[in-house]
Amino acid sequence: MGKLILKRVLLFFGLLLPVIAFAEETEISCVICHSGLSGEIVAAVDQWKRSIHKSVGVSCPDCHGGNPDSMENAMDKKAGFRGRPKIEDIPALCASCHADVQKMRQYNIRVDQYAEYKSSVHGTLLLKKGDTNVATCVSCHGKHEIRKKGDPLSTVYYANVPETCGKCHSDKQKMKPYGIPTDQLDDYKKSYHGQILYGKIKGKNPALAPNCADCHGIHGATPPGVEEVVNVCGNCHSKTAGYYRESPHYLAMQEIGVPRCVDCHSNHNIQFPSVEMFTGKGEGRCGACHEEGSLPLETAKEMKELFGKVIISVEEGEREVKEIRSSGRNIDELLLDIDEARGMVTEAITVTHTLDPVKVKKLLDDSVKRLDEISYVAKEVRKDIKIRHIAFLGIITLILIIVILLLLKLRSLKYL
Amino acid sequence: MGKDEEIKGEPFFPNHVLKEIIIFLFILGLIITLATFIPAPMGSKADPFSTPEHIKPEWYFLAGYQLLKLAEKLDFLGAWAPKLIGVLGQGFIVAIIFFLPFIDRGSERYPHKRPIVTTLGILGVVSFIILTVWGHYS
Amino acid sequence: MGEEKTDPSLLKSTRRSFLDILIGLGFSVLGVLTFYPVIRYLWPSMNSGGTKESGITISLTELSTGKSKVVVVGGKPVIVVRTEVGVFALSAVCTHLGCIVKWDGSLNRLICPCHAASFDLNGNVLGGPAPKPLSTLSTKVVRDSILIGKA
Amino acid sequence: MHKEEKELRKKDIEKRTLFRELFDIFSLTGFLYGPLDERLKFRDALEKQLKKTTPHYRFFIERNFLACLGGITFVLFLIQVATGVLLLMYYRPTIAEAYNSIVEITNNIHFGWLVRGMHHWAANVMIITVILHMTRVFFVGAYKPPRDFNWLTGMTLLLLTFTFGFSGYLLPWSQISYWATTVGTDSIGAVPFIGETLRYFVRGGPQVSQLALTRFFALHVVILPGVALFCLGLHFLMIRRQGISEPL
Repeated sequence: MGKLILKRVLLFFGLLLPVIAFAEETEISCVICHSGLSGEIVAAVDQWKRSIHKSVGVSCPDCHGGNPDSMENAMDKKAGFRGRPKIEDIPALCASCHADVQKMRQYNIRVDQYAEYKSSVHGTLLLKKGDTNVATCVSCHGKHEIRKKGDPLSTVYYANVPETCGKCHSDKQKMKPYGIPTDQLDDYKKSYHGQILYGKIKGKNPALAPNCADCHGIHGATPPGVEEVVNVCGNCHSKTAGYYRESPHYLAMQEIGVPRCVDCHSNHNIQFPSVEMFTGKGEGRCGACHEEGSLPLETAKEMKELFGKVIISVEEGEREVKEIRSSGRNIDELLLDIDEARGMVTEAITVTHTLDPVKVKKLLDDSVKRLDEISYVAKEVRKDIKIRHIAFLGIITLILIIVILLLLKLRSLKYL
Repeated sequence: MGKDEEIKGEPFFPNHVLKEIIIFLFILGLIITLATFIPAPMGSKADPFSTPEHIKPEWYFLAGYQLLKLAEKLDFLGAWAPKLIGVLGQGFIVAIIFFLPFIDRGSERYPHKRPIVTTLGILGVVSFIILTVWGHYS
Repeated sequence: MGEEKTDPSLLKSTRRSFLDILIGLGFSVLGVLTFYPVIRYLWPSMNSGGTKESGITISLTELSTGKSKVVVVGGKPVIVVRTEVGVFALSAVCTHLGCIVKWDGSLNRLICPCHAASFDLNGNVLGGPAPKPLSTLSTKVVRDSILIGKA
Repeated sequence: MHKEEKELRKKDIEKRTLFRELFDIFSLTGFLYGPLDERLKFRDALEKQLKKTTPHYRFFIERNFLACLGGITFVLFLIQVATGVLLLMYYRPTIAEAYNSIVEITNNIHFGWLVRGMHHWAANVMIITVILHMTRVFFVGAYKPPRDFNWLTGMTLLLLTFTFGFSGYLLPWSQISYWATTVGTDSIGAVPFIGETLRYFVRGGPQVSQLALTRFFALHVVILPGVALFCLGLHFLMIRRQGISEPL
């Protein structure tokens, strides 16, 4: 409250004695003159006040040029006043600071964004073909309200990235000249990755889910190349990528270009893989490429059967173990065993990328063996519970009989 | 002598002892039933570096626990007030019950002939039950 | 003392004693039913008695020539002695009163510290109060390890 | 009649041979009917005790089952002693092993679940009965002189029961027991002047750790039972000397 009054007083004096006001807050000198023009600049200043730039002292003239210290030539083009920067100038303007190692060192942030941007599709279109329709720095980071990427309100916060990219890439009008689809954002939101990012999958960390930038790159935004798909997915799914490279699929991919990861799992709308993929003719199913009755499809059917059985027995094992909890027993060890068995199944799922049923079967057999042990223990405990209940009935009956006898005795004493 | 006893009461042995044995068997049956069908809780091993949520004491300390929580409303008296009043207040209540025979010195035994003590007792029992239930559900 | 004379009291007493017998019987059964779980509870379970393995392997480097080592085989202490002649393994429990015997390299004997019973490396009693020889275990040196009690 | 009986006994003793007498001393009946009783007068003392009467209660319940609450509590105490000793056979009071030993008792030891379950439930029921017992004594005014000092031993026993519960709760060293004890001992710190010191003393350190477990174990298994037995003795002795209070 007091501060506000102080500010108003200063503003009042500022009108009379601009020099005093400049000493207090430089921003004010731009605002004083511009506030009368329209609301736009006030809004821009408000936005800027919330930005990271304000807190590190980057102010209006740093981007817009000009000299706010002198009333006369504040907006003199000769003195370097830029006004609204041209779109094609923006990357270089930002880079004037952000590519400067000396300046960026104190903030401990990288300086290669401009170089990466220049190599990107966005960058080449803008800088080489002069296409001002493409994304520049401000398209993603905002104009005045630029926030740190760790700030949840930032447009480049990991959870906001899909919407930020989608702002342009879902716009049919904007994408028309390039002939690329506009349904990526919707697809991504439906995908398993998207579901994790938006916190809809329990037990998965949203911060670890890939957003657009994780596959397409951040500043060097470029569509992943054919060979690179495995590399891109393999960045996180390294084990799966390794198994894939062992498989006949990889040889085929090198020769004829398919199947890549996205051919079976799709690209933006990635769903959690299921054993259903082994059968059927739809997109992403084995039958989409392989003919009915061919050896690969028979192998796929065999694998599906293997998995179907084991997945059921894992669920059964878990149910059995939870059932015996009523015995008051500590079942941590058994649950750990179940987790291990389930881990083996998960491992087996990645091993299916080798297309080698022998390797898959070996893992699944181990898993089944572990599950059998668990279910043996569960059975023993269930038997034990049954015995407990029978023994309980016996002893309670005995106690009741004795109580009745004692009551009879008590009566005989009373009426003696 | 025999007539005298009948008027005074019943013999400790065997009558009273028999009753005690019957009650004992009853209690034994009850405890075996409870132990068979509601096993003692197991929980997970203590981890001094992670406090579980909704930590609560055993049910018979819930009333005291709830009183401590209620005493937190007294923080307008200062930061020292809630805990001190909560703990000392309970100590005071226990001390009063402890030394009850020396506070309530009247020789009258009928509950309805000593209304103050009886009312206080009923209030005490009721508030113990309410606080316990409240502590359980809060 | 004078019950024979009056019939009703006799009847009463027999009825009562029958009840007493039933009650006694009930309590005896209850007692047995209490006793059984207690004994089962107290009886040491199988897995708390140590390993059931009948043989172990130790490394040759753990045992230089002329030295001895007491190891546990199948839950019982066993003394392993390495001499120039070879490696010997014997029960380390003295047959006299159950102390653990020691290897005395200078005398070439196993000596019990409690009552000075002495044994040779084949377990035979050489002196002292021991009534029986020490039992021996088979030993075998495979490369750099000693197999004890493994056939 | 009395004199005649004594005469008979005297004659009986005279008939005995030395060997028979020695044999009888070691027999079970020696205590109540044999030569030991002749010297120690167990039987007379016991009969005197057993012949004492308990009053008929008309208040609350005609058949005076409410008067049994104290007896039930004692019986529960005996159950606790028996099952507690059994648990002691397998319990290991270290922070590394305590929880594992409890798991072993419930999972692997025959009837371990029953012993632990009974100990757990008898403790809870005992708290209920001890409170009910106190409430009954309160409302029928049985705490009035001359039984005022017995109320003191009774209240001590009630507090002991609560301390039993509190100390026993820590012993399984599970999450809930650890944190309940941390919170519980923390409120000791609110006592003025000596609070912090007292809390440090009770916990055996700044935090609940091994020393606290050892302390609570010793308290639960040795110290409290000893004190409780002493108080129980006093409690019963006073009841015997003063008789159960007359019913209203």
